[in-house]
Amino acid sequence: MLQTSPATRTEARPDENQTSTLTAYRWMILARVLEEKLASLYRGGKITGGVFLGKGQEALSAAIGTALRKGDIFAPLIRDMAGRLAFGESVLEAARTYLGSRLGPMRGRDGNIHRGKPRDGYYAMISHLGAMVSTVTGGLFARRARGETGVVGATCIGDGATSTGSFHEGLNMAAVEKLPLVVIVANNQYAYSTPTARQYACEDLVQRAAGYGVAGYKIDGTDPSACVEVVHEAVARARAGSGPQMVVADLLRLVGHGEHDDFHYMNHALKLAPIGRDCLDVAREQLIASGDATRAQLDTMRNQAAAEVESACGTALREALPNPSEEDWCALSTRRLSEGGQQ
Amino acid sequence: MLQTSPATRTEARPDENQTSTLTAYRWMILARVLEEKLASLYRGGKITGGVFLGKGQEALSAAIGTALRKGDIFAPLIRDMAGRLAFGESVLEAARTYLGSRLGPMRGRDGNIHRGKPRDGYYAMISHLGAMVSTVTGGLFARRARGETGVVGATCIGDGATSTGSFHEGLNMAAVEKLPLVVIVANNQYAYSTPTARQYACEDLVQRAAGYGVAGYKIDGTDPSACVEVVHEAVARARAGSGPQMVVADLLRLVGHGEHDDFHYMNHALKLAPIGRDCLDVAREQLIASGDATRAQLDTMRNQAAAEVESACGTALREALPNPSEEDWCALSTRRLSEGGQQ
Amino acid sequence: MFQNQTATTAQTGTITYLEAIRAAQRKLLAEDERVFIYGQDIADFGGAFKATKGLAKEFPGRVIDSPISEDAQVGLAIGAALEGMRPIVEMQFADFSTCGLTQILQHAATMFWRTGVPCPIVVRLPSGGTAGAGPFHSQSMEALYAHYPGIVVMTPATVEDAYTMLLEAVEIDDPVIFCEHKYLYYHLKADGLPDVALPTGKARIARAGRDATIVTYSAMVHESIACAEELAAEGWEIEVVDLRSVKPLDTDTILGSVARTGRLLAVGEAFPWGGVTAEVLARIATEGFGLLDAPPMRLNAKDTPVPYHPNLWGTHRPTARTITSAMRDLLRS
Amino acid sequence: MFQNQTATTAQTGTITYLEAIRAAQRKLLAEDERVFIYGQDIADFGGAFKATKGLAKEFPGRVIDSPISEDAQVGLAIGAALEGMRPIVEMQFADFSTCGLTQILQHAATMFWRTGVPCPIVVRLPSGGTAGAGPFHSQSMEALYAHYPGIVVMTPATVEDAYTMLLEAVEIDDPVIFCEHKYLYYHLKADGLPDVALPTGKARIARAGRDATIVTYSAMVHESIACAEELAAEGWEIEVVDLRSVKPLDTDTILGSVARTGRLLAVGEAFPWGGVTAEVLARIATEGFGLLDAPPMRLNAKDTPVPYHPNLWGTHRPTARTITSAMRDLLRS
Ligand SMILES: Cc1ncc(C[n+]2csc(CCOP(=O)(O)OP(=O)(O)O)c2C)c(N)n1
Ligand SMILES: Cc1ncc(C[n+]2csc(CCOP(=O)(O)OP(=O)(O)O)c2C)c(N)n1
Ligand SMILES: [Mg+2]
Ligand SMILES: [Mg+2]
Repeated sequence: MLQTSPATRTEARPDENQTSTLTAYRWMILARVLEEKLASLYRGGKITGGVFLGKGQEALSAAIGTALRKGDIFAPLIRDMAGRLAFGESVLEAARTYLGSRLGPMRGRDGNIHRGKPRDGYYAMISHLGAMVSTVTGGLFARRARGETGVVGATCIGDGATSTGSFHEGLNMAAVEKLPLVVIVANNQYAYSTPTARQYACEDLVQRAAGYGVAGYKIDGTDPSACVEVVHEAVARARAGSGPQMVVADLLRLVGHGEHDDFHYMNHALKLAPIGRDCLDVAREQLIASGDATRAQLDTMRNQAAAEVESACGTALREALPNPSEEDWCALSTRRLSEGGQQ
Repeated sequence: MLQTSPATRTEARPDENQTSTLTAYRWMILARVLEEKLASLYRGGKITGGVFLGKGQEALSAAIGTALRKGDIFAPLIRDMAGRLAFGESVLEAARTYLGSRLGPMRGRDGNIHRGKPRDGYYAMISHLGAMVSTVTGGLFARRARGETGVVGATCIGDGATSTGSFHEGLNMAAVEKLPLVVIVANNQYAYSTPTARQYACEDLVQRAAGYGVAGYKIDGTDPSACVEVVHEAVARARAGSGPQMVVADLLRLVGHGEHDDFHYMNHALKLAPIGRDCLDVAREQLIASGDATRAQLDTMRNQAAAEVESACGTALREALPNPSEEDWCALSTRRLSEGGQQ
Repeated sequence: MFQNQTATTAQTGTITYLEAIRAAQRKLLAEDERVFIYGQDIADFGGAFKATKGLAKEFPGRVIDSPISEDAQVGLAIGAALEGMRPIVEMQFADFSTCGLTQILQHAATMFWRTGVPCPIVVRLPSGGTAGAGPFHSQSMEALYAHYPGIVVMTPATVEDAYTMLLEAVEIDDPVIFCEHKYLYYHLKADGLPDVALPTGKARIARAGRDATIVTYSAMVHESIACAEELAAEGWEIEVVDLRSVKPLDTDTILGSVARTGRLLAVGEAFPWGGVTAEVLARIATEGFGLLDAPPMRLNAKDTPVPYHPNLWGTHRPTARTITSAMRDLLRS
Repeated sequence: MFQNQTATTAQTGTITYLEAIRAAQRKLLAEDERVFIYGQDIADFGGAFKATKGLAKEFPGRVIDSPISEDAQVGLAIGAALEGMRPIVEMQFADFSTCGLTQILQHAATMFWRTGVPCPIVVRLPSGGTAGAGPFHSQSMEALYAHYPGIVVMTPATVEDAYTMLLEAVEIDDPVIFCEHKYLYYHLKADGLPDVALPTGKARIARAGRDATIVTYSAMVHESIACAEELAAEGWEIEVVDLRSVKPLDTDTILGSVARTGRLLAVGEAFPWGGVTAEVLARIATEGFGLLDAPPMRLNAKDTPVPYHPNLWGTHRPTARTITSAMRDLLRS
């Protein structure tokens, strides 16, 4: 889907059912293994800047990533490694961004979760939470204006970011324009350290959907097959012209906000409750129970993922770092109008 | 309630039932007469800047104004002349602001609808729509922090301003803090020229309430007794500790956005429908039918209002205008830190 | 009573500054299918100032009413620009653009540098003061935007520039903040619209002179020309440089002018701290120090919100009268 | 690999710049019941940088977690200030304050002038660059706020100032933007906290000199002192003026210093167009022209977003090395 270097491109096999939990699992395990590697590189001092992991959110993220197609728009957020990979990002590009390789898509100018390739419909989030909702809306607006049909745009957002004005304005605008926007709300119970009781006062964020006139869906984000089913349905409805869709998934962030955060403030009751399940474990159980995969096949997938991750990180680590003297320090594409070089 | 010059202070008589439609009518007719006068002064070139009228919204506005007490907080919006007067603003202060008298509360520094007296709990709106929602929330936060109970804060907002991020953030924050905020949404079918279909996609804005976890109420804004009853109930519930309340009233702006606007874009079907009724006419019918007032009494009220308005405008017109050479051009109260005088 | 001493040079002619903006948008819509306009009340209503009057009818679906959501308005434009469109966002007043500032400064302006993909949006800001408009409908916000990297900030002062610069703004592959002055909307007229223009980034000698240079932009160009005319009666020849765009800022033209005159007064309608006049003075001080025969001066609005009442407003901002008074000081120094 | 050449003068001592900010807030909460702190993750968690660590426990209900709503955070503070409180708003990073900028610039900053009622809020902005923080966690935003009337903008460079200026910020009856530098949080240490301080609005001679003046603020004070130390080895005596607050900006102290040295270099970590350095140069050019023996100079960050990678970041902003190089040019001129 995206142009990636063939060496590390992980393709879903053409004969595989894109909507299956097994397909999602492929990306889930790849994301998990990659993030574990990044966390260890971070601890080893090989990564400067933040490392934010999606542990516990892979099922939801992979569900949206697999529901989207080439030509769709996707603006992932900080915990969407699985969705990014499923949408077509290569492991190598992810690794390059974290490891500062000058060959990465952001060329060292921006890092980690802020990566993207807008030309491939893979938008590069800014930090300001909520900003991508209206941006994806705008992308869809343009597609429709140009007569493209059947396109979907999706963005992911946390419980905390639903409190931003940007979220509200963007979703309302998409609803007014009846655009095929799918908003995936990962309610992982915390925004950094802040529990949901300090973030909103409604019983469930899915109640917001009606207030925007958009379709609302509620899912157990720890249940991979439910994630795949509901998210794919929401995407299909958006694609069919039913306007914006909002999917709210309950789950628990299984790690700190970032790797600098020990998550000491976690409510252990949540961890022990069903919401604290690891969606990868649940996926394994579901796949084995349904006969879609054997334990051995799943282990092989993990091993393959690990090999791919090792290879990509090894490559990225050997690549040259950005060189300031090769920068043109030009924030405008129209060079003649730039004052950057003049200082 | 506010300190006003005794000459023009219009007091509700102490024996009068504050929750009655008759009391509301007193402010409604005063607001209507005052605004008609301001419109004529505007047409006569006596007012520079915008003149925005509340014609058709007096019942709703008077309902909130009469529901509030001394010591409450009120942040009115552009169409709240009736609520302002009911909350305690004098006709003279309103007139002074429009007519540029240096004795007005804003001393010519700001004009028309932006007036207020924060020390009296009467906040002075800024133009940026939605901004007052969190500001009133903050006022209530302070009152609670200081141990004051039984205080209510109210703000009014239009259908258009519900699309602002500020509205969303402020209401959500009030809900999280469970503060006694009452938001009055005057859905007057237009934001300037923009009809509601281009503003939101839900069936009714009251559907938003649930998404914030606040109580929602729906009323016919052309029905004065319904406005008084429901708004007073919402205020009473807020006062009793039930957290934020949101009242959505359907009505029609019976004039242009401002006096510069001929409202040529009005949908005449709305004007002819029940929503297009003039709430002052409805109030008269209701009061006469209920026996609360006779036609003659109501006419007397109008005449008294007209006399008061004429007197106040006459006074304000004779008062001196702001004199730039008497300005200290100092935007800080801490004069020693101001750079204003230095330029 | 509500006198204002505002000067405009070209009071004759058939096409106003506002009409030039409308004409530019019409041409853009007609000739470039990637263009659309998004803003509050701009479709059937034609905009608060009528800058898009008639365009929604002529170009169905391409002049679109937005909800009151400045942040999302710019966000939508950014997304559309990424997909190859050329959106123009109309802010109803410049002042409300603070609500969209995050998307402009943090998102649009960082896009190319971060991702290598340009973000060609134009945000039109009806700017500057008019009598009775008050603190929230009068602001000149060019400095907020020009301070940040990744944006072009245009400040046309003439009917011709309003037209050609808006055409160029849409052509430019980067975000452009287009500060159009509300006072000039109706007061400024020209006889026709030009086919050619100076490129953005080039200042214009609005009036040639010999004794001192005024560097300014937007409505203040006309106040400055009025000053020059008044002083011409006394034998002084004041050169007026119209910056046209404040970012990029044409240092060379300023230096050239000061090389001829030896004296500089920078005039701006915005607040005093760190605006265009500060940037102009900093550049002349660093790069043209030796050209100056006297200390450079600047004149800005006062450091308070813009007052509502015309009596106060007329004193708050520079006018031909106060510019002339400053210029007399400069000529004496 | 991720080397950075950042200098700080006081690496010894027991109290960090961050701890000074915490100590000031603790003292304020203890001594003034009108004070409360509102921000994201500041209660039990103690804030992203731990500036409020332990305070929520010590002062129940007065250090409060906010939803992610910068606009409403400032709005809430404004309302509380109107009712007599002294709110401190912590932005998680300065960069996110663009989302609260409307309430700061349009509402808080216009309140006193419009209504005569002061609006004493303090907004703390964890500012400036650190290695690997990237475009959205590194910005120096003082110029955005200082440009508008009605606000005091503080930029403390030392542990002592971080403490005393925050105390003063809360005492001031007007809105204060408190730009605290994230790089200094942990790197800068002092032996104790002072009881007395220069008042806000007074700059400080951070290092006395004779041959040239560097005017700067915040983290760049330390880079500039490192430059002065390096050049001292060669016999040059460079004076370093720490502005402390950039609005008001202490023109007198700058003029006094330049009167002694005849040479001026203004250094800032922010973007180049129209920031503090432009304002400093504009003032010296207008008011101190005759004091200058050579054209004044300035050094800012580059005109691009702040890069993520430390290799690029180290080149993007001024450092002791680049300041020294600029100073050599100035001394030669
Ligand atoms: C507008 C804005 N304010 C503050 C922040 C700082 N911040 C980054 S992530 C985060 C928490 C986000 O929580 P949530 O939206 O629930 O997403 P999660 O981290 O739980 O996936 C905060 C406060 C930000 N990025 N943007
Ligand atoms: C943030 C912001 N954007 C734009 C405007 C310009 N504006 C002033 S009033 C108005 C329409 C408001 O409509 P609504 O909220 O429905 O209130 P109504 O005028 O109908 O009472 C607009 C767009 C503004 N004041 N604030
Ligand atoms: Mg969360
Ligand atoms: Mg309306």
